[in-house]
Amino acid sequence: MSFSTFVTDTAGLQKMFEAIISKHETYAPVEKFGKFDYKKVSSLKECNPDSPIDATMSVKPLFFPRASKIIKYEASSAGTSIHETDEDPIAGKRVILGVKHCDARGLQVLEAVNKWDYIDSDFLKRRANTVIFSTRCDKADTQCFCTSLDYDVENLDAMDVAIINGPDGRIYLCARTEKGENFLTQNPAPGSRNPEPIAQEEMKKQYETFAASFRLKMDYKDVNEKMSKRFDSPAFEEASRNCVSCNTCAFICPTCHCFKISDEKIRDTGLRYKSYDSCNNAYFTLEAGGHNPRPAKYRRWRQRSMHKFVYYKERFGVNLCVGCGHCAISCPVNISIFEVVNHVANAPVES
Amino acid sequence: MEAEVKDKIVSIEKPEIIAPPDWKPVIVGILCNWCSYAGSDLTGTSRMQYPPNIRIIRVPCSSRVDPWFIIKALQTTADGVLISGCHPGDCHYISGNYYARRRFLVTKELLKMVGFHEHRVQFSWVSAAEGAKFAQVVKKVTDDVVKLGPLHLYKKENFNK
Amino acid sequence: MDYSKEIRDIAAKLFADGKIDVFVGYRMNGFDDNQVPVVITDPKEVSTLVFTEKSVFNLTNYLKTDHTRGKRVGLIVKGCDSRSLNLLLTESQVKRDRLYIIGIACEGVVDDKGVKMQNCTECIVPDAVVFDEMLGSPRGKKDYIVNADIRALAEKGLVERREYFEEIFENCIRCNACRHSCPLCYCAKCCIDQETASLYNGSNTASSAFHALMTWSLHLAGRCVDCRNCEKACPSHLPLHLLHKQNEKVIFENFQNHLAGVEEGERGAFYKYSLKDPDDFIM
Amino acid sequence: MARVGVFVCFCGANIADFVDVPTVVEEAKKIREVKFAVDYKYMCSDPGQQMIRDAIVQYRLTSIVVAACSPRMHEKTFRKALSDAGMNPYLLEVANIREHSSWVHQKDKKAATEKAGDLVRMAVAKSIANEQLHEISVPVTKRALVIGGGIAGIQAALDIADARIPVTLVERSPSIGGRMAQLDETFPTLDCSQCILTPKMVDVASHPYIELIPYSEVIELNGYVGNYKARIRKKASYVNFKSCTGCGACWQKCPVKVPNEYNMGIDKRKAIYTPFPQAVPNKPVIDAEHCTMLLKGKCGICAKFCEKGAIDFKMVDEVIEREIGAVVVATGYDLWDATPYEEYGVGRYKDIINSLEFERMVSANGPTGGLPIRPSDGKVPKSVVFIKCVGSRDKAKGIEFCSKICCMYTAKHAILLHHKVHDSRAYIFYMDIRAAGKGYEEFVNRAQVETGAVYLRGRVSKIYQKGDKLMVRGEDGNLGQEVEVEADLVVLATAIVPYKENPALARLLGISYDKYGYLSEAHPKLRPVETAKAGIFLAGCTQAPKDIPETVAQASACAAKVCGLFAGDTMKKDPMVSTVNKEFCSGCQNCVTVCPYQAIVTEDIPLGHGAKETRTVAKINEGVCQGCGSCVAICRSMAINLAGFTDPQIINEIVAI
Repeated sequence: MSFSTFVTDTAGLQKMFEAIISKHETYAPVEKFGKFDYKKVSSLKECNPDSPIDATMSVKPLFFPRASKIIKYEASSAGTSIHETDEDPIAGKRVILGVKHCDARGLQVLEAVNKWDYIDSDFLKRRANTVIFSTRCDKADTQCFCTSLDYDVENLDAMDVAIINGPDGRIYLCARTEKGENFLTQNPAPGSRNPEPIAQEEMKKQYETFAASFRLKMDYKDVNEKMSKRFDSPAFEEASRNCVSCNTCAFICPTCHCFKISDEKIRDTGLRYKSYDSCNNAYFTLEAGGHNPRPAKYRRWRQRSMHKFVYYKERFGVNLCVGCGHCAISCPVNISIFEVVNHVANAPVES
Repeated sequence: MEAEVKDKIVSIEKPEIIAPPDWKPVIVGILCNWCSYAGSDLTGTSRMQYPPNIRIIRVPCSSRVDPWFIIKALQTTADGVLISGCHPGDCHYISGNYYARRRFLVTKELLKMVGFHEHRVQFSWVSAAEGAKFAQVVKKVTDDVVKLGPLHLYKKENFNK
Repeated sequence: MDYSKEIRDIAAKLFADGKIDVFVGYRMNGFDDNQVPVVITDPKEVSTLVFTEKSVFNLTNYLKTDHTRGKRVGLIVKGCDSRSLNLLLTESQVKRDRLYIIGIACEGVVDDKGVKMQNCTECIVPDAVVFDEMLGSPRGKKDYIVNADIRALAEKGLVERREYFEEIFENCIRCNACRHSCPLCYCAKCCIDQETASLYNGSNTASSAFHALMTWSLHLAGRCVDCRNCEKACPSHLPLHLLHKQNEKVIFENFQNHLAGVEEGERGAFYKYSLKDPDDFIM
Repeated sequence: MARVGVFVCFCGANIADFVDVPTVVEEAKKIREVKFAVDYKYMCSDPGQQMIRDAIVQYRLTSIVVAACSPRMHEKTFRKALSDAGMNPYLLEVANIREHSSWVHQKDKKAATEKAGDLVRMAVAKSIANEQLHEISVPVTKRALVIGGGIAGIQAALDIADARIPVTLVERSPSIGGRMAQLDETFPTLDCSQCILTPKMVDVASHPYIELIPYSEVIELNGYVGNYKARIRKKASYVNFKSCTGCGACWQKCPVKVPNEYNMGIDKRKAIYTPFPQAVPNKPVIDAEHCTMLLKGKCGICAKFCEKGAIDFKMVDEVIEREIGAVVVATGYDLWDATPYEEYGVGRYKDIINSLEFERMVSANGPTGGLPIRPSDGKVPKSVVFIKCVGSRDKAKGIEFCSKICCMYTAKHAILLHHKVHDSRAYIFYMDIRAAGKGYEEFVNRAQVETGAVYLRGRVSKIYQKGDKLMVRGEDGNLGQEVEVEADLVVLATAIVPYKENPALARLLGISYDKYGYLSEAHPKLRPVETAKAGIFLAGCTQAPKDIPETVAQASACAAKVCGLFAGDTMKKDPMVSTVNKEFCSGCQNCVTVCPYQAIVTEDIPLGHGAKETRTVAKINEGVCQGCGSCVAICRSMAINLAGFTDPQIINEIVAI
């Protein structure tokens, strides 16, 4: 199937967004307490659909909520009965505007684990029912390092509809998936369909300028191999020394997916929740008998780094990190996973 | 003596929420064993009547009351909370109610700031001889909470009473 | 306010004299003009130390980590930091003889954008109250002022306040960064994570966030020193200081002008009482 | 899983008339954990209890809920029923559906029934979290320590010893007897103080169960109720009591003269002395501050004249230890120093004396042979002014409280003055006459009628010298006019204050004291004898001003408390005490500060499994803990829990409503 491209301008795009918001359940970055978070919106004024780079919250909670109900149970002398929970409020058809490229990539990465072993139908259903609009990124923040990972100018597959700022104020609207194509067909897109091809040369030049603007760069190709050789390296201890174990990084990471299960029971009715957890939490691995295999901070850091750059890659062929830099921005002491990985990968190997 | 429920009672903190017609407030009462619980027993032995909305929990001393009992009660079952202990100077454990008093004031003011009406959580000193006072206190708290309407703040989702 | 050179000299001397095993200070973060804490064990790294009005983070938070526990530590404390250190000493979390404290007569610090922090504009105790060595000239204690945001909130109506805080609790993602970055949250296992509490509040819902934040702020009531580490750590940028400043105000005004950690050996406001405490709010 | 039995009581008609009991039973049966629910007319009756016992066995119940009257009423009864059925008695919960429902909602049966159902559900929820608890038994060292050998200490020691419990009586001065030994006659019967006191003093000395340690002080007390360890410093007496016969040759020959404390400094004693002739033990001690031999190394006359060679100038203080189970504190009182009353000329005029000085003067064995005299010229006074409330009830200059005994002893002094100097007249300035007590009012009347004492209601504003007389100017409130009395002697009934070292002693014992220095009782009404620290009791004026009968009564009450404490080999205690979960304790020690009973101490435990480094955690002494839960609520780590009222129990109740 071939996908359509539309060309329009800022005004056309605005009009389209307005139409989408009025017709569909729409989510977009909304400024809350001085940072952007993806929220349900009812007008274009409330939000910034241009994939703001300083969004510190990822789009992950719209697919994997901070707390989701798994089951509902009722206890009585007749026994305990289990009921379906109320309808999933985010499983319906919806559109998310202004998703950052890295956030969208994060969903792609997460899909792998959600399709593997236990099939998380909730996640997949939410994903299937969502149309993601995303603007191709053209500016780097101080903590961004996506280009060091597998960012590819042409790889916009994570988006259903990609918005590309072309030369001379032209804005290209490209369907990237079947879902995106159908959406653009059903919802009148502005401008002309399938205009002249995007000026590839110019776009490439644009990308090169963009890539050059990155502060953080590394040669990631053999990072995975280097890391796996340095499991016992003291570099983990050194790199984690500043960490205050606050867990912020994991909670706002677009790819972290550790969770815990908890029950909340009142009277005879209980709800079982699946909520975020973090492997940086000292009690994450505490076993019922009292033993904790990862009591020290550096071991938890090692697990987190190795999972992101070794184990996940080994299993699913992709790093569990998209280089968004959210964690470093949010970290109260500015620890960047980039620096940790860089430090470990280049540390001497102990014989 | 059923607390009188009028046609349309709205939640004071969330005016968009209207109480169902059969709504009855629930008051969680936490009483110290030596003064207030004994006082509430005296109310009973004297056959003094008060509204039936309060559910009493016995603790040894008002100083046993951790502020998160109040928070938990508000989150789950309660529309209002009453905590009662011995009069200052009468604490069976010498100084327990003085420590409790500090915590109560701070908790009350904090709850007030985050949007709870100040009558949601009330405190009293009731001695073992003040059966009549206990009845009055319960009546006042119940009347207050009836006026405030149902509590709908930070309730646990599965709360469905 | 730039004591970088002095601090480097002191730290180098402490290492040279074998008086400390670890030094906790600040260094540049390496990409802009902001700073991050640094835990130094190698005397060679002393040259990276800096101290300016960008040295925001309360370093006493590092006293609860494996890197400093049981070791001889040199660290830098500003006025507010020294108050939390005072409480840590009172609450037997650190031993005074294992610390070498560089106190700062603080002129106030600025946030990432270079704006003076609110807690600094309202600071009561700018000078370190516990130290081995003091840098800068002491400025003396200031009068207590009620936090501007608290004053503004008091003007608002009940529904308005409820709406505002509901948003706060809804935006809390329960990462617990506030707790972990608080120097006074040193419990072996936080009560919020314990079974009794988590049995009913284990999920990351707004209701649980309400429970967690309220309990947390009440555990810090009369102890919080307003260093704002929690706010700095919060990824949701929640105005957590509101909870603490409200408690601080109530405690200061009602409990004989109690301020956390200012007096040596003085415990939090909930661990003592006065016969004169207000009683009129109780029926 | 928990298997709960619910037993709902009709309480005759008390509950059943206003609560639909069968509905409550049906509601209870719906709860998952409830395996058996039943109602009965009188649950507390024998058949009712039998139902519980049978059901426990038949349904293998793990906890019991009785919905009946207040737990303050029958909790013990039902606990016993559980015990009898072989179940831990603390697995019982009582739902109070009578006092809290049927009796208070008599006009609304539906609501009362619904509430009763909720109360049952709360009790069931709580009972699920109940744990098996066991009565705490604390071993007891059966020996009492009595601090102070005045009438309070003597009475307490004798009463305890008569119950065949060993007593160690520690007295700081060389002889027991205390203030009462200084008194002449006692109100309201005017019997001779010495005559009634000395036999008791002799009894103390000869009692097989009393170990008398005079001239010594308690310097340390460790441990807790039933298991204290006291360290006592015996001051060096420089006289070997074992060989001394008390013949008196030493003090008769001693050349050094020192003001005599026993006689309020009116006459002199020697540097080696017995405080008074009837002293017990009747052995002299050397006053090291004044003995020339000890100060300058010259003299030693006493040693030369001692036939038994009992004088030992090389003697040093000795510290002894005693293991004890209980302490009675009876340190008595001092007189307040009236110097702030400048307008009275206190300290300026020799003929102003205090009541104890007067007491010594009129005492038959006193320094003046029982006759009051003017210190200035030794003449017998004819006109004597007594001023009451000097220092007492005077917030501005003295002390706010009433010294309680002054009204009575001043009346006594008026009578004694009349007896000794028939042509004298007493003028008594007073604020109120407080004569509440058996025979007290009559006694005051007797003083007024028999002796013609002039009672003037009002404060004295000024005393000044006029010739060899003292002019006392004051107000006669009854007449509303100023009066001036020409006095030969003025006697001030100064306030009584606690023994000056009470605060230091209180800190040493770990008990509290008030702003005046009086030691604090555990409860002003219901526990006036106990202190907040279990096993430490108060007798006499160390707690508050009181007269002899009250002091003796309190001392005997102390003895009863001590005997009760020692009734078994171990003390039984309610198991509702706090416990520390060491794993979670962060060692902040705020609980140590908050505990009103000093029941929390700290201990060092290894940092990790087998680690050398230690960390400090709280440790609760269950023998001392009274179970208030103050520590539980302030423990941020939730490392402390109170058995019977644990967090899970209370939270279960809250969420079950």
